[in-house]
Amino acid sequence: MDTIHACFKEKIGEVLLPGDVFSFRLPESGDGSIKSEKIICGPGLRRNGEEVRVCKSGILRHKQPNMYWIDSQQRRYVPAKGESVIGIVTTKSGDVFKVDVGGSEQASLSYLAFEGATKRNRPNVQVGDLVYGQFTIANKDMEPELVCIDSCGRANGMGVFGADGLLFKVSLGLVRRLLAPQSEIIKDLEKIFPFELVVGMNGRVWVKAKTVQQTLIVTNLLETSENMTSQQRQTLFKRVAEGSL
Amino acid sequence: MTRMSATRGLCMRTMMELDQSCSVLREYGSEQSLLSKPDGSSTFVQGDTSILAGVYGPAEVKVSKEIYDRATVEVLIQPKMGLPGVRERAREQCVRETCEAALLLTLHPRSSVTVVLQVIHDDGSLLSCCLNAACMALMDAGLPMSHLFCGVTCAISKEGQIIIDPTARQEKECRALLTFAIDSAECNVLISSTTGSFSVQELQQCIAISQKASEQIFQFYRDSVKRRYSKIQ
Amino acid sequence: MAGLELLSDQGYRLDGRKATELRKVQARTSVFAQADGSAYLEQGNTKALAVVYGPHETRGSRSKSLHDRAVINCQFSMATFSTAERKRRPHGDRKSSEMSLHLKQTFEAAVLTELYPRSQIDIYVKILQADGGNYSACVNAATLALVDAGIPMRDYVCACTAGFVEDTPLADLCHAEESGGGTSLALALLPRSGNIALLQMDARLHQDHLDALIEAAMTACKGLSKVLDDVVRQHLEEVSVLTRD
Amino acid sequence: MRDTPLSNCERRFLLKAIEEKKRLDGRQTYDYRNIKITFGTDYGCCIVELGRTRVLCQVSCELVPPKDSRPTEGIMFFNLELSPMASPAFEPNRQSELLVMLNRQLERCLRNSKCIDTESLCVVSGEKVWQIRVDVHVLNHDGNLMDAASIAAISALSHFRRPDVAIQGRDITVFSPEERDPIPLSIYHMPICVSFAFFLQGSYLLVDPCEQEERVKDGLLVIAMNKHREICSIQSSGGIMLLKDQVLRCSKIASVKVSEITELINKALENDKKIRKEGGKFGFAESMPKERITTLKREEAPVEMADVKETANEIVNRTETPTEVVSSPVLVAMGTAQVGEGIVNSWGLDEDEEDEPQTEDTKTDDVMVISDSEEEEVVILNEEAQKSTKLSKRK
Amino acid sequence: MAAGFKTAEPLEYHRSFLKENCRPDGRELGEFRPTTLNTSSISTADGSALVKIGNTTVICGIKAELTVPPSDAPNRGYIVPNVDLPPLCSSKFRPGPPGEQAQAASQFIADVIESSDLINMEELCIEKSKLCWVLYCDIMCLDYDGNLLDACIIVLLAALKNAQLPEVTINKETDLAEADIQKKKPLKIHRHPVGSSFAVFDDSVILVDPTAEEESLSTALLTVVTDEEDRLCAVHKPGGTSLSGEKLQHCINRAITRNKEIRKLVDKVTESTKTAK
Repeated sequence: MDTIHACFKEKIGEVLLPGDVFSFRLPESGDGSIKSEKIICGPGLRRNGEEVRVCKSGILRHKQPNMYWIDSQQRRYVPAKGESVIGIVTTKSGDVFKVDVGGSEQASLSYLAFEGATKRNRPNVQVGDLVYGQFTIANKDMEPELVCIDSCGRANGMGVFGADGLLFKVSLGLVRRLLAPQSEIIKDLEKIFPFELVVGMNGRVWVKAKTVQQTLIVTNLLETSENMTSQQRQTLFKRVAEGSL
Repeated sequence: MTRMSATRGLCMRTMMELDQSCSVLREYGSEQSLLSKPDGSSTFVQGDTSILAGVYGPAEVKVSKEIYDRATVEVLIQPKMGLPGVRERAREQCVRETCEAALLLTLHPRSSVTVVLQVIHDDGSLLSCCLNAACMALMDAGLPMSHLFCGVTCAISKEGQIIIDPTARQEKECRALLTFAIDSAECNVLISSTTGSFSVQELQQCIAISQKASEQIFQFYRDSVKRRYSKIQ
Repeated sequence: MAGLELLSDQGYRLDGRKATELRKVQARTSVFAQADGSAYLEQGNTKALAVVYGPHETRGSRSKSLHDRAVINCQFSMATFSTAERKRRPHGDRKSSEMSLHLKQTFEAAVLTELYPRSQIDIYVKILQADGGNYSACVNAATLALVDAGIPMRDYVCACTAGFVEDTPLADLCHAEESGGGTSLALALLPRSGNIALLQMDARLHQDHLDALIEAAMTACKGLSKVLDDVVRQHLEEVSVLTRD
Repeated sequence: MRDTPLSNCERRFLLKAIEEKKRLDGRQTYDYRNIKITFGTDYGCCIVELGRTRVLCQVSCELVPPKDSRPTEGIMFFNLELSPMASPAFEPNRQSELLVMLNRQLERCLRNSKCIDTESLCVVSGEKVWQIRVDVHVLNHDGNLMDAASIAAISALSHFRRPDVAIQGRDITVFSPEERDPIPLSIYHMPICVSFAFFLQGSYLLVDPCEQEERVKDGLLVIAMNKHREICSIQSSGGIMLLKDQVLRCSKIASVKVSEITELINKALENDKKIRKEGGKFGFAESMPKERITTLKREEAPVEMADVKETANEIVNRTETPTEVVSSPVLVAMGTAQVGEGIVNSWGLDEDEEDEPQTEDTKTDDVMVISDSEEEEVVILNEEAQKSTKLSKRK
Repeated sequence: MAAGFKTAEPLEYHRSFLKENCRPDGRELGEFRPTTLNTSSISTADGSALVKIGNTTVICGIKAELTVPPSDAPNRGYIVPNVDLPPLCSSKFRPGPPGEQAQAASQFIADVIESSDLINMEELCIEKSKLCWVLYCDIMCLDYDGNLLDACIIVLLAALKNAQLPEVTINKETDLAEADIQKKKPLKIHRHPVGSSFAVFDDSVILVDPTAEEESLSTALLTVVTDEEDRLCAVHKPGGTSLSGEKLQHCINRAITRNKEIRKLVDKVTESTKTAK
């Protein structure tokens, strides 16, 4: 009776294109023998009556128990609530900062949404500074809103950063791979030399290593690992490690 | 130059025409994500005809063009020589409305989707090549779409022979030229743009052929996306 | 170029000047009352008028203003009667737009813009009669107008053209010499430091001659700076005599 | 659309890297990015890639009357377009400072340097000359558009061939490429622009700046040169202070770069010529990098047409055939007739009347209703109007 | 109440009618609005006509001028159609250069003229590479209420049938063209293309001859142009939702019937003007 799961499960890891359909019969109501199943459709999947349609090209992914989504190599970011991003402050107006996050609209960030900020004690933020923040409001009909504090009012790693180091852009797919717990790319990279790394869900990555040269190496390695198998990557990293040490 | 390639194509075709029931799509290919600036880009090559497409979106929209409940789609076709004219405007309208029908625009209200198509070389079937390039670029940009689309051009020669994916020379010599856009969900006709006169029978035959050809192009889309994701596990 | 001999065997040019000789320069400042600064300058038969307004608040869109320095806005135009054939578009064509851009860049280098953040300085220059060296006449006139407006600058900006005929550099070209299609170099100089604010060269010249040509133009600019200095001093004397009374 | 703003962090890092003589992509100070020149199937068409910067150039020609001041010279026209594809900051049809700068520099580099023999483009003195039009389209902006555009323009000009013409009396015959081989332009020399970006008040300079480097630069010096070490144009911009020695040093570097690039262009031209001669495959389709995973190509593919006719027939037959019965038009007045029944247009009718159902049988006396609303538009002589009514009744 | 419903939920309002297989203005789905044709409307033009389809009103004036044939086709004259949508015909058009719809319509009309062989262009040529007619067909919309393309094709056809050109000869001695204003003859019209437009509602219901409101609410538009031999001159569908071959065939069949209807209309009007003379 695993109707819905079954048709999804056989496609996990496969490449799907917009317009592909998973059709299933809805369990008839009132029939006690079929338990209503739930699946959660993530990005790239949309329910349309008795079917689920794919609307982005990419690989079908699954997470226990019942989450499915399409993993795609998009470049343009669309804000989503709860995601952490790297923004660039573009203007100060009234009591908010306008922050470029790479979406279709600038996000607003209140002066008070920083740890320890009060009406009197305003945070020291300049135009062009980088902020790491989290979306509290992000939907298609409203201006997105960022905060740099968690629900307890703590910075928790968020706020203004990046006095030095380098900011660059990669695809959203690569960012997700970097942010995955136990990311192999980062593990491999850490073996070469130590560095600081901030990764925003919006495809922006900030890197700082001991020297300019090392920062550039890390940047270039991350950019090239986009289209590499893990094997290719490891051999490349090894060569760099041997060469630079 | 063009003469040579045309004759080459012609030889190929006359051989095929002996069969009388066969027609060929020219050699075709595509490259995705080849430009660094746009959110999505692709080239589509059909024989010598070649189009480069770049897509930005969902991005900021001008206040004057903002629509409160969906994204604004703009399509620009840049000719290789001179400035765009009325013919380009008509093509832009076709491509724009096809994109509008395929994209799920209500998911990104008050934003813009801009598709820029640059003609690299015109050797026939230009509109269908524009459509194919636009579709690949939209896919590359990861914009939500309800279905894919592709373009197929058919020419009807003076003898009544249907030639699929004609070259510029064949287009010039033909009696009628029909371009269709076919959707991937039901294989129905999204766009029909014709010149010259033809019978009802011929129209329906061309539609049927285009639907057949579209299957190959959709398979090509799938193969190229598969190839692209082949290194990610 | 074939018909005309630009440099005679005796070393004289078309208008009887020696190779390094400048045309006669006459100038007056404060020619208009309503402007903050103005100047009229004749360099041979080339006549230019420059008017300066500002520094004042930025006009038009707010977004143009810079938070750390003043914006310089230049507009170059040529009177419809200034050339042999009537000019249909006094400004707005490619050449005039480029000239405006060059003037802007020249004065951005010379004016101490950082003293006036969030403000704007307008420089309007008009060529009344064109006989070669339009750019240099404009720069020289605008410099006088800026001095007249009391806007602080690093130094005078002096500009002059130079050409190259039969291995000899010619200073300060007139229209006949320019239109022949030979080499023509326009240079704006801050004479005291020897810094070049703008350099532009047209038509072919062998690399080995570049040094000599630039040197000739620089010498000519230095010569011009003396003339400009005299004009300013004379004007100040006149004014101070008047105010003393 | 707005371009992504430059953060203070990037600015500081870039300047620091420049001070340490390091560049983002690992290049040395005087290194160019990879240059790739590919020619299209048309003559005079090429794409130049300079790193990730990409431009397309097409040369075309047309017979036009010459300029009054130069009756025996052909006309060179340059137009560079910043396609909105190249960067979100580029708006269509806007004269930005960058656009003016690039167009003028291109004109100066290629027209004022007299690299093309314009007199050979004259067909009939004072009446017809060739106008050579050079269209440059920027497809992707990753810095140093000037150099890419100049390389593309001179490559395309060298590749271009114009149709041959014959003059007989006052008639000019233009031959198609099949009739007579087209003729290449006579090019005296090949000027190429080399851009130098200056940083930190002119104390550091870089060749071929990428877009990020351009965004933190103080100023730019563009030197156009040919391989004979002749300078064709110099242009400084951006309000920087230069010293004479810097200019001379740049001109020395430029001469080295120019000879390298010229060689590259010549090699590409020769290669293209060779392939054309041998009848091999050429054009952009051939230059697609097949080894990339983002690229896929398909050979010519037959489309099965066997059952197409049956399908078409089936569709045509399945639907009902058009009716032969057609409602006849009604002549309202001389030169005016109407077809169709049901509602009447709302002209001259009150709102209330509109709601009333129309039940008249049109074929007989609909005329009265119509003529009521039409009479103002069409002047009808009474006599004729009656005649026309009769006519319609007879039908 | 109904008016309020119509303004607030125009789509729902239309759907409720379509459910009953009729339309808000009382028509059936496959029914055209009454079409009125008047010719010789403008005496200063060489040929003119006015067409009304329901409220949609277009007028066409043809001006013939003598010119040199284009160098790439020295034995042919040419026709320059232009569709103007001035702000007076609807609030949705703005003054200024022609908008996208007007440009697309002009291009479509030009394509129809070219595809249908309406007029043999060679007959417009008077002397090879020297002199030919150019017909400027300016079509102006006076009231816009949908279905512009159908109206444009009818008005163009009627105006061309109405047009009279003076006889022109080239004087051998002076090499100048001489027009004989007294001797005027009509143009030879080879084909009679007639268009039928359709609107697709909610991806499924097909309406014929849509009004402006129906056009704006529909998901796709289709125009089929046929000639008297039931051949197709254009099947123009500039995007929108997709249609199957069968649906398209239905539309074509409707268009063929419409062609007969309009041909009779045009013939009748032409006949009436002839008899008047």
